[in-house]
Amino acid sequence: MQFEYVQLLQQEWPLYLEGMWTTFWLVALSLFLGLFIAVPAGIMRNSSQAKWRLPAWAFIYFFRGTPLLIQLFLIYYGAGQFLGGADSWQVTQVDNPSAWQQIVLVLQSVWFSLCGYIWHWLQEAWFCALLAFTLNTGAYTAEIVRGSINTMPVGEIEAAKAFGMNQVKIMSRIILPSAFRRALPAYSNEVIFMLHGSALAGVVTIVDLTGAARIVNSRYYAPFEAFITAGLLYMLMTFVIVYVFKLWEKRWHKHLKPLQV
Amino acid sequence: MLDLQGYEASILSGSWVTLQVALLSLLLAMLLGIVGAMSKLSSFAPLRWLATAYTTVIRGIPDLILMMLIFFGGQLFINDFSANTNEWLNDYFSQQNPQHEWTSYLPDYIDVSPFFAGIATIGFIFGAYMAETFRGAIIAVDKGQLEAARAYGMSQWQVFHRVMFPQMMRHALPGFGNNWLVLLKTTALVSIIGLEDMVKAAGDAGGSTQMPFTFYFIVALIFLFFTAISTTLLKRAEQKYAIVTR
Amino acid sequence: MSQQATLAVKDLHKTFGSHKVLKGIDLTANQGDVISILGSSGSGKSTFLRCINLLEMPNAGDVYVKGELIKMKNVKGGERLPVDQKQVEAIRSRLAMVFQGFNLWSHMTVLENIIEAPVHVLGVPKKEAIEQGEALLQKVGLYERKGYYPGHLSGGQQQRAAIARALAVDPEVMLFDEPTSALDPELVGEVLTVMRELAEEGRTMLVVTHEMAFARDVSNKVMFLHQGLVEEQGAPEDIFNNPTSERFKQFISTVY
Amino acid sequence: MSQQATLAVKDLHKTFGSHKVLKGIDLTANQGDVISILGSSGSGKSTFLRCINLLEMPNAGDVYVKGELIKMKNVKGGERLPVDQKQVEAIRSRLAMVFQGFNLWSHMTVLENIIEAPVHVLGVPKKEAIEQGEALLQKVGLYERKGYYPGHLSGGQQQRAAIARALAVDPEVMLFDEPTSALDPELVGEVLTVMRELAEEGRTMLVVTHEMAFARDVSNKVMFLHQGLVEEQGAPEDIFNNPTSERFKQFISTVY
Amino acid sequence: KEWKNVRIGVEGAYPPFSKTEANGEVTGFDIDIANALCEEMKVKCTMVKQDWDGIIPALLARKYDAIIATMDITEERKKKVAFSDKYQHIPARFAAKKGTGIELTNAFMKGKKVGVQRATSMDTYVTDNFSDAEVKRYGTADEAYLDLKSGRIDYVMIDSAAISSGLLNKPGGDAFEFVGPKLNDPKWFGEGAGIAMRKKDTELAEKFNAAIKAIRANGKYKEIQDKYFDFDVYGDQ
Ligand SMILES: Nc1ncnc2c1ncn2[C@@H]1O[C@H](COP(=O)(O)OP(=O)(O)OP(=O)(O)O)[C@@H](O)[C@H]1O
Ligand SMILES: Nc1ncnc2c1ncn2[C@@H]1O[C@H](COP(=O)(O)OP(=O)(O)OP(=O)(O)O)[C@@H](O)[C@H]1O
Ligand SMILES: [Mg+2]
Ligand SMILES: [Mg+2]
Repeated sequence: MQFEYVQLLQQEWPLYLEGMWTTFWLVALSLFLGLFIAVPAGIMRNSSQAKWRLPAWAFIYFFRGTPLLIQLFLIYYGAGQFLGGADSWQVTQVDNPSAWQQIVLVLQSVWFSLCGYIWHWLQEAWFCALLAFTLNTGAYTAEIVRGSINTMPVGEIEAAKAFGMNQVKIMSRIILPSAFRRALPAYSNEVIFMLHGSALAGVVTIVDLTGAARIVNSRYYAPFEAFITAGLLYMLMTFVIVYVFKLWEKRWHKHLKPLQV
Repeated sequence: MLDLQGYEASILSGSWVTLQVALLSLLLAMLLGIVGAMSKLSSFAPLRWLATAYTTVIRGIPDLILMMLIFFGGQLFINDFSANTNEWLNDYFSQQNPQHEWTSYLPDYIDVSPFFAGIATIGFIFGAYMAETFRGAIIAVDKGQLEAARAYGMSQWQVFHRVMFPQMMRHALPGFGNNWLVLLKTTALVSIIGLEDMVKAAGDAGGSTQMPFTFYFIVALIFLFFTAISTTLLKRAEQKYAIVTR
Repeated sequence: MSQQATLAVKDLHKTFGSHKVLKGIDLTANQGDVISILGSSGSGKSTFLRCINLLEMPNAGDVYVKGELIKMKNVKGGERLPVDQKQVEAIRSRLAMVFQGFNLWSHMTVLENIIEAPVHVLGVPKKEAIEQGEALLQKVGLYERKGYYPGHLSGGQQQRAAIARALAVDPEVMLFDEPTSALDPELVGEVLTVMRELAEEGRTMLVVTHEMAFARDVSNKVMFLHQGLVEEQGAPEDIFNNPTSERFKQFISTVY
Repeated sequence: MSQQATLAVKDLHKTFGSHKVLKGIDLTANQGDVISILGSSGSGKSTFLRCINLLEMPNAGDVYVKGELIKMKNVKGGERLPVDQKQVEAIRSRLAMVFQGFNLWSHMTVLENIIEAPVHVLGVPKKEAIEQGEALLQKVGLYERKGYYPGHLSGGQQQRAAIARALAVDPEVMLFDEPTSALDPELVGEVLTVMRELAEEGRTMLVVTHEMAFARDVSNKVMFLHQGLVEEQGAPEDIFNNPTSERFKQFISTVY
Repeated sequence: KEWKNVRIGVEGAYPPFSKTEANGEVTGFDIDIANALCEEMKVKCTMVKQDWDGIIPALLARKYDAIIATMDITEERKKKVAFSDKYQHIPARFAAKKGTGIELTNAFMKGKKVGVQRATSMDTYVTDNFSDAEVKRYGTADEAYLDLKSGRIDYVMIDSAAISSGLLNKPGGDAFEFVGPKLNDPKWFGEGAGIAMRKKDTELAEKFNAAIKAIRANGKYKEIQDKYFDFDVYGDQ
């Protein structure tokens, strides 16, 4: 058994490496894009105006309230069910269309090319996964952003007002920098969760690290060896993330730590 | 509104499975969580290391991978264990008595059903998260509160159950609620190891009818329903345990 | 009269829900005035200061800074809002507040705290602001701590940093809210020394305080709030020696 | 001598890491003594009180309560540990501490706070404890608030609840750590009144305080800590009027 | 060891061989064969559903004792498990949208997206022969059909009977057709589908072999076959 395991590793390490790379860029890209959703959504979620607050609330509620697996399935199979083949949809042929019909036809062709364009992207499994992950981490991170904005000491905001800063300045100079620092630990957890969540990419034909393990398992019927290898590699990635965040905290949390003399 | 083509019942019974798995694994997770937190704060170093290893490893590996490992590997491990034990016992008795007949002292295989594998896995995973939550809650209890208790001559145990525990529960509640919501959603993964929960039911139905979106959407709604109920209950609990300050 | 005064407040009212906290307060501060505001806990001292720079919106009354009226309009529900947010911001940048809890920005070092408003509100070039900031830190005796974060300073040091931050915008009026409460007696002495120096420089200051010695020795006017009104006011030597109001008599007698 | 005294402390030393906080403190408190402990911030006043009831373990020195020595043993690493945890618990139940931050148990009402130690440590029947507790609340003027949680009380009310909680165990000695800091002047007056009454009843008390008036008027002994030693001590009328130590002279001069 | 109870691993998502009904019951050719064999062997059988890519590991983990799931008897698998004699032999085939066409060369398949079920012999076949094709691996055949229909993949390669019943004969299936020849090269597809067991359980294998012979002889096999197919699924002798 030991011998077989060594053999398995010797033969399959390129597959694992490739899977790890896929996992890496998929997670990194979703986290990066997720931030662009999270910051506005987090701020909107705190707004006193319902027209801002409610959409952000609904978005966050849906994506935090349902499993990532389901979100991925919805996007992947939903796209297949409703948009499948949209890039070759044909506008209805009508001889001598009336003016009214012409308008309908133009609208239809616009709609079809829109659908076609969306399908062009969504037919790629990686894009579906990226979309699901981005929306998911966007929602979770939005909640972190909101939380750390809420825990902003009121006094510091009042001080900013008292010095005549306007809303934008208060947000950009005082609230966000301070909230960002306080959000770091929670965000590091989110990054790790996202890494773990990305293991689901394998269920929609993507060969990520878990997908690689599944292929290896199906070749050797050795689930324990196949998955423990993936598990160790994930653990390695997790430790790297933890380490990087430790460094960042050292840099950004100087003001919270006891003074080193 | 939606034509489910006769799959209503299987989705419904799937959602019951989901709920059972979630609640039972929560129970296990809480148990492991308390034990883990106590071990982490214990002054007995090996216990601390063990608990730290447990929480670190579990939180370093994706749930899905752990689930596959425990579902397949765990079964192999248990079977090997019982086979080895049988062999060892038989060898022993054969040496004592050459006439000894081979007997199975432990069952040849112990069947770990996906249901229990699912619960064990999820409980085991979330035990690690609960341990962190409880540990944080214990630390969050104001030191002064404990000092006051000690200053009035309370014994260690009294300090724990009269002051520490009630105050800790309050601090633990938000984290506990989060863990529960994540756990609930993690149950979706048991479908991948073949348990007939609602996600699996939706997958089968979606495959047979070739209308996957419809079924997954219904499952999403059921999950939202569960989370909505949970958050309401949790809010109520938090209000109940909240100690309002001014 | 208010046209000349550095700061004038007329008939200021403030209600929280059904609780009338301020029921018509008038105040005139001329250049160089140091006015102590006394009153028991909950009498509305902080609320009064906060209404002046519109951290709370007063329900009625006017505030003039160097003769300029801060424009407010009534909206439904008995609330009032500033007419011109820009004007409010401009006015606020001319009044500096030193908060009871200091409220230093915890993610910035002392020096960063001090140059924040000059650079980002007043538009002073960064280099210049740093020079001025360092000079101020020298003055309050905190120069060696310029790179520290507020969390690493003692209470008295934080207080002095907050004062330096306020001075950095070269304000027309400085508003102090209980600058010495929660400090130990030696730190109180330290902070009061800095404030006495400011008074001697001719700064205009409004100081909410519980330190009778400060009110008596440093300020040139004292006002005592009670039940939303000015119960007693005047030069310290007059009112401490010959208080006319029963309540004020009682107040100064309980204070050790 | 210590056999007679209510509380005796001999040559108490306490070190944190390499920082020697207490370098040999002696103290004798007889029945009815009210001893004020003064000292600047960081001089080790709190540490001294906390060593008496072993919330901190002293590194050397002995504590006697009514002649009974609290047994401690040396363990490696220069640490000390109590020999008999039961004895420590028994002794602690005879000394009551009123903390600076009150430390009322936040998950219990005022009355529950008060009966907690009598019922669960001393084994007083619950009914009796409630009766006594209510009487004590009457005494500190908090009876109507008995069902409130600490979070709903003002600072002064919390302080009085903490005093009632301490009185409920009918302690040999009451230890107060800065009972009035962070209160406003009127609340300070209120709390000091209660403490003065306790002194008149003949309670034995050790009080860490910054209130010179209290030290001077209420206590019958004052000790001033400086750099880990007792720098000055004696009857208040003696040492306030004729301080022998330079440092103490300076200390009382800076305090307003 | 006495075999009174035999637990049989089945897939449940591979019509017409096995399929999960709306009420949760598994039905299909494999299930009927399993029941007939058990009846013949006079043992009590329980069906255990298991996804395809875990079906061998679960057997080794003793979650059940035998697999009846249209599993081809291949050399690769024989390293891990023992097989009974074959009980059916159906060739695999490519299917695609009508008019697509196919050439079985690596050059032609270059860049083409081919869907297979993970860990099947078709998976191995496509992977080994068309290194330049983009192989998409699915957990179940149903998922592969979904993606073929939506256009995410160009071909599926699955048992021909499974394709007929899961795709071609379903509503909307008339847009698709078989392409290329029937494939049954023993190198990849073995000599047909057998019942897989743990290697130790030789008596069980013998019992199954005897039972297969018996139901072939007494007409039971034919009866079941005719319920699902209009051709001979046992293949040439
Ligand atoms: N945001 C608010 N909402 C409702 N009531 C408030 C608010 N702010 C202050 N109050 C009430 O207004 C009254 C005056 O409060 P204020 O803080 O001005 O008192 P103060 O004189 O500064 O007292 P202290 O000396 O304790 O600081 C208090 O009764 C307080 O409860
Ligand atoms: N747990 C501890 N670990 C290390 N150093 C400590 C600890 N507790 C107190 N100290 C140090 O011991 C010294 C005395 O502290 P203590 O709290 O007794 O002072 P204090 O006289 O009560 O001051 P204050 O008036 O500010 O309350 C301080 O320098 C403090 O930093
Ligand atoms: Mg105030
Ligand atoms: Mg202290």
